[in-house]
Amino acid sequence: MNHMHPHHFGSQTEASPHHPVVAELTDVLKNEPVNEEYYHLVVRCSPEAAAAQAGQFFQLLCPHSGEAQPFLRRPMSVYGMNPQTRELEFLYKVTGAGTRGLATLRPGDQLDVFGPLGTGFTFDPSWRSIVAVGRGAGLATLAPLARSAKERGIHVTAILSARRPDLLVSVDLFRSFGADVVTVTDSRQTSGPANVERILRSLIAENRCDAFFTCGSSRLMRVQQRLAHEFDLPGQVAMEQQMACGIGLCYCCVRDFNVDGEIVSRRVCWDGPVFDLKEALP
Amino acid sequence: MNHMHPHHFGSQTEASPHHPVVAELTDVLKNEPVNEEYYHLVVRCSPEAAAAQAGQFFQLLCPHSGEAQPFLRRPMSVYGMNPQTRELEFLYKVTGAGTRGLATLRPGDQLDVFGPLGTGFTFDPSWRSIVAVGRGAGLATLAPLARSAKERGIHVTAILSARRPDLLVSVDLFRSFGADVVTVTDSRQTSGPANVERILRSLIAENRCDAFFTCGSSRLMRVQQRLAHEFDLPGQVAMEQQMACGIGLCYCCVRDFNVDGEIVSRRVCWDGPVFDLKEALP
Amino acid sequence: MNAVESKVDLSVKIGGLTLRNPIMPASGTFAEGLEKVLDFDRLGACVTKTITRELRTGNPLPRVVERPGSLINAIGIPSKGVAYFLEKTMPHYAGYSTPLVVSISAPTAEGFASLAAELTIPGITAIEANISCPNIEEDGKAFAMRAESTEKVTRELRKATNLPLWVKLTPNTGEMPDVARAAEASGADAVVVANTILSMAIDLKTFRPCLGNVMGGLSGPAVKPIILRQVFQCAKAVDIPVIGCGGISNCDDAVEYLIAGASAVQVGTATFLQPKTMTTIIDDLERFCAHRDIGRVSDLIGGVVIEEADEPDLAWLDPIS
Amino acid sequence: MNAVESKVDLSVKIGGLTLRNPIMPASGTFAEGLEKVLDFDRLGACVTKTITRELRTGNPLPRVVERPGSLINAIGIPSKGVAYFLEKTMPHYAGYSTPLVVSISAPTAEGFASLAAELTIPGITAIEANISCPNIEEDGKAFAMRAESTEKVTRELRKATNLPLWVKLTPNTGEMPDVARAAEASGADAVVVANTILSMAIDLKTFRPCLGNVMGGLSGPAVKPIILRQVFQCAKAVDIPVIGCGGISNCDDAVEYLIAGASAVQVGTATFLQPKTMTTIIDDLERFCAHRDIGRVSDLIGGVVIEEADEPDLAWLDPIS
Ligand SMILES: Cc1cc2nc3c(=O)[nH]c(=O)nc-3n(C[C@H](O)[C@H](O)[C@H](O)COP(=O)(O)OP(=O)(O)OC[C@H]3O[C@@H](n4cnc5c(N)ncnc54)[C@H](O)[C@@H]3O)c2cc1C
Ligand SMILES: Cc1cc2nc3c(=O)[nH]c(=O)nc-3n(C[C@H](O)[C@H](O)[C@H](O)COP(=O)(O)OP(=O)(O)OC[C@H]3O[C@@H](n4cnc5c(N)ncnc54)[C@H](O)[C@@H]3O)c2cc1C
Ligand SMILES: Cc1cc2nc3c(=O)[nH]c(=O)nc-3n(C[C@H](O)[C@H](O)[C@H](O)COP(=O)(O)O)c2cc1C
Ligand SMILES: Cc1cc2nc3c(=O)[nH]c(=O)nc-3n(C[C@H](O)[C@H](O)[C@H](O)COP(=O)(O)O)c2cc1C
Ligand code: FES
Ligand code: FES
Repeated sequence: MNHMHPHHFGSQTEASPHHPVVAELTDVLKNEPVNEEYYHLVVRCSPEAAAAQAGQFFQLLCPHSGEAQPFLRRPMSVYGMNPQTRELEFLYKVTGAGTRGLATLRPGDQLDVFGPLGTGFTFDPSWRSIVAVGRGAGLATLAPLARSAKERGIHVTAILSARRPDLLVSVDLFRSFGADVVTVTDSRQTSGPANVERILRSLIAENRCDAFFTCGSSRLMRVQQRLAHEFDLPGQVAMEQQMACGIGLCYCCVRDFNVDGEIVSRRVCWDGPVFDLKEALP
Repeated sequence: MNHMHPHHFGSQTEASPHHPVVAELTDVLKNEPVNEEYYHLVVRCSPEAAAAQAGQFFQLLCPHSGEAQPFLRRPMSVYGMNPQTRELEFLYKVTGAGTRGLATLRPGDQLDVFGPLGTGFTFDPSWRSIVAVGRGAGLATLAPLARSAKERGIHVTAILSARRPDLLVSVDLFRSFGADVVTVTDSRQTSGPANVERILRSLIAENRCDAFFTCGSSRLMRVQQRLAHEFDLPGQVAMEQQMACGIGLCYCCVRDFNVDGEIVSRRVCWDGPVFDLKEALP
Repeated sequence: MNAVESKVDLSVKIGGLTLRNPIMPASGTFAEGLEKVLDFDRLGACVTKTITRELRTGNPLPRVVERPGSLINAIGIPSKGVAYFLEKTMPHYAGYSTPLVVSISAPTAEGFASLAAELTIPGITAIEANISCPNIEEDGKAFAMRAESTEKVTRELRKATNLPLWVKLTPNTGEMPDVARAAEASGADAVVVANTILSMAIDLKTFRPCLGNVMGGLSGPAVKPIILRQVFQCAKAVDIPVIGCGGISNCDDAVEYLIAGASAVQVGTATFLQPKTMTTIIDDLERFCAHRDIGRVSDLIGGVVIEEADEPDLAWLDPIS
Repeated sequence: MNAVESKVDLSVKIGGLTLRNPIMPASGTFAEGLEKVLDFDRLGACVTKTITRELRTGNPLPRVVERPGSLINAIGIPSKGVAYFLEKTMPHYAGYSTPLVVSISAPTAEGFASLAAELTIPGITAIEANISCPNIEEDGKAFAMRAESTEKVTRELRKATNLPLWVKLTPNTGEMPDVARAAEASGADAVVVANTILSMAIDLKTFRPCLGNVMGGLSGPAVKPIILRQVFQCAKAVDIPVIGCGGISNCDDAVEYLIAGASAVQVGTATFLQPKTMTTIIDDLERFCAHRDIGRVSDLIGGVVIEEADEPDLAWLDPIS
């Protein structure tokens, strides 16, 4: 049964008056492939949009690419934001009609973006060192953590997973903000949960894991949930779900969560996309 | 009552096996404004499409221009055709969503055209000299007559009408094929039916009017109908009507005609767009 | 308000209720989140997502699928129940001067009535009865599918509340004018035309329905010509106001509905694509009227011009080619 | 025919009739003109524009108006009468091996029957009864709006002809499965689902309806999700084949209909946009099947996979959000 408790573990409700949400036309500055699957998109936007927090997302009105116009907006995590230069970055995998449309954008084109939406990652001032574990498009979502953590003097160890080394994105970005990066891939057979668990256990042992941050893999999320319980560590997970409105109106993006043994349904766009690691269900 | 007699005064039925109709992607070679209202579009097409006859038309799949995709194709008369170079020309007035979309085409773009459709103008080998009377977008439809008539050794006098001198199109084209051109405009108060009738009467008197060809003005059509009856002269008129299929399937483009005192309904796209001047109703 | 703005009177009357303008959200496409992008005090009304007495889970996922120019949804009616609504949701709207319209649903006429009675309290301006839901007393057929069941549920509702009562109809019936007349006869103050059109989509990769619920309701620009026709037919059939709802994305769409006979309109799916659609329409509507020297937006209502010759009775039933 | 082509069996059965493939035109969107662009001998069937016994003028202009992803038409049924059809139109199809299906209409059940009897002649393979037209014995309500009137007209038709009898339904009713069952019970060999959806559009420059007939029928991609749902419902309701028709533009659309339960499909409006749509779909359908190792296109029919858990009876009636 669906109770949809008004329980917000994130900072959405308090943040809302201070963090306006805008729907606006931005100017495309750059839109280039970074590897076989991903594109890196940079737009110039308003200060409000550029004030996005790590973990928040935008709803992009994707142009069509010869096929029919994608009807709904498409959610994309903030990959980078710079309030000074009013730049906003996205890293997206070309998947279907919407992202194929995005891939047609050229510098000088315009893109309608709506956001920043949802709750971002939050930091506890007492933390010294956190671990970020991401895979696939989840690497895009975790990337801006590197900068936010650094600004707060928190050290990051990033475990970045992909099918092949050439599909690993954000590695340089994490490093540029002083993070330690461990890359694991399927092709090298280093990405299995057992190996990641081994790496995580040694980080915990070395006191380098005050909290888990994860996105993009249920398997790796479950590993972290187990360790979080075992060592009583906090954690946050950024989740995905198909969206229509992106701002809590339509209830199409719900997921179930386990809150103290009770299953509750929450809207990913509004109550998340960042949720308490321990409550998340795969 | 609608009888839709199978009476084709044009050459549609006989011509059909010899004149294939194609739906194809053409390459835009040129698309430029010729004055405040009209664009001149040139595409490279197949030999079949380039074999269009004067008076025939194409159904153009217009791209969208930021607004919604125009749903139906839009009919456009052939303004020029060259089977050697496989070039096809259109002259169009920017009116609504469809033609606004056309105006966005650039050389190198593609345009989906369907045609040639309908019956073209026909010539009687006995004619020496004909008169073409056009106004507005009708000038585009009449323009290729100049070439066809010349190829048959028939002299053309063209009376071209527009609101203002700068909106007169095809004047040079008519002249380049040896036609005599008389221009009449509203701004110079020379375009009224009385003045055009005066000009036509003197052409008839001088034996320079074996047949009337007209398009684009009901007022001027009525003048010619009167003179055609008075002097027992033949004539052809190219008519317009909103279209959906363009090839006789849907019956949305019907107009009434007076055939020996009986009102019959005909499809402009299939039985026309060129009709017997004397049968046309405004 | 400056002089330019005050030239056009945007207000409309829905029964005894005067709205500051004819633009309001469609139920299920509006919630507190939208505060972040527009001022609720500019809207003609606030209309809540449909609530039920009990807790309800809603439908299995996926709950939406897109099609060209349209959305199919099968959200179901996830509801935290009426107690939660009164305690948590309602106070949220107390800060606004805009009328709060609460959409309700129930599986029986009696259930509708008791819910309406419970909601007949200060702070709630009107009840919108979403009778497009299955009537368990009629084998699960939606109330609004037939005139008789509409009459019954509306009569019970009318007895239960003295608030303005709007009845939201389903477009999935061939008897809409009769259904609208039944709502009017049994005391509705307005009819909302209409809910979504029952639809389906299949995933060609898996051969499974795209929606967890198999079928869902179509909304968005694709449905506009259909619902506009239903608004026109219903406005001819009844004297109470008709509130139009279906595929409205811009001011032109809203005006088309008003001149077809709607006294106000609801905007749903368009808000998902452009969150400020409602306030944009309000601004543009004012401009539309000013531009054409129309002093009162209410003068547009039912303004479609139909020539006698255009109106042979049978032709309406014979549009089929 | 080469080896690659012959790998997939495209044929389908509609009652006793085997069609070489499931793709055919929709009535009113097909005529001789199309010969110029495609080979009629490749089609599953040829379906004529609806004919009537008498001469008919058709509706006043304008007869069509476009909307996003859709067309609204109010052509009416201009008809040169049955004599003209037999003398002039029919011979045209004699040169083709493709079954000729003649669409007919009449204002009374008796009128339908006598027209069908007259057309029960060599050269005509099947009758498609367009019963979406007003029944003058029922106050102008279309026959296909209700099960009773559908039953009556189908029964008369069945008595009048031994040709395969297809009954084309209207989507403008809330009782389509009942109507389909009525057609089956009274002898139809197949139902065609469906005709156009009653719609309207208003010109904001003139405030007049965009169509001379005020209302018209919606077709094109916008209607696909609605008609697909109706095909699914009807295919569940009857054992005779359902022929799907509404918004099919490409092979994927056709396959979606087949797996929803259609045994064949008709293509209408898409032909106006891309005249070769039907033959393109036939080619692509063969490729679709070959690619997925589907040996017979008929194996696709009704292939939609519905999990038991997805199929709570009420949920179908409760898609509304
Ligand atoms: C909060 C959030 C943040 C995201 N951030 C990123 C990111 O930074 N980079 C990135 O590459 N991708 C990200 N995604 C996934 C991205 O939204 C989808 O890949 C994209 O919507 C696919 O659209 P499409 O039209 O290209 O593909 P299609 O497959 O054609 O999409 C069809 C439908 O499915 C939905 N859909 C498909 N995949 C997903 C998915 N994984 N999650 C949610 N809905 C989906 C689409 O929204 C659409 O409604 C994020 C998703 C969410 C919910
Ligand atoms: C046989 C034929 C030949 C034509 N040749 C030419 C030509 O050479 N040059 C030229 O400039 N124009 C020509 N026209 C007119 C041209 O087709 C219209 O101007 C064009 O369709 C307008 O489309 P739009 O989307 O720009 O305008 P809109 O006004 O948005 O069109 C809306 C609808 O009205 C229809 N429509 C609007 N105006 C006309 C019209 N005059 N005739 C028929 N339908 C119309 C459109 O097809 C469309 O369905 C011709 C028309 C016909 C029938
Ligand atoms: C996601 C979604 C949820 C909806 N929920 C409800 C609801 O709870 N109650 C209701 O009466 N209508 C609901 N509707 C229907 C809308 O109120 C409206 O009638 C329909 O969407 C047509 O309007 P539109 O085309 O502007 O969206 C919902 C529609 C959508 C798209
Ligand atoms: C211009 C036009 C004329 C039509 N004429 C008829 C007709 O005479 N008889 C009929 O049964 N259906 C007629 N229809 C309906 C089509 O046969 C078909 O049911 C409908 O268009 C839906 O299919 P589509 O979306 O593929 O066009 C007509 C449709 C159009 C667009
Ligand atoms: S996407 Fe609408 S509630 Fe989350
Ligand atoms: S446009 Fe279809 S018959 Fe002429």
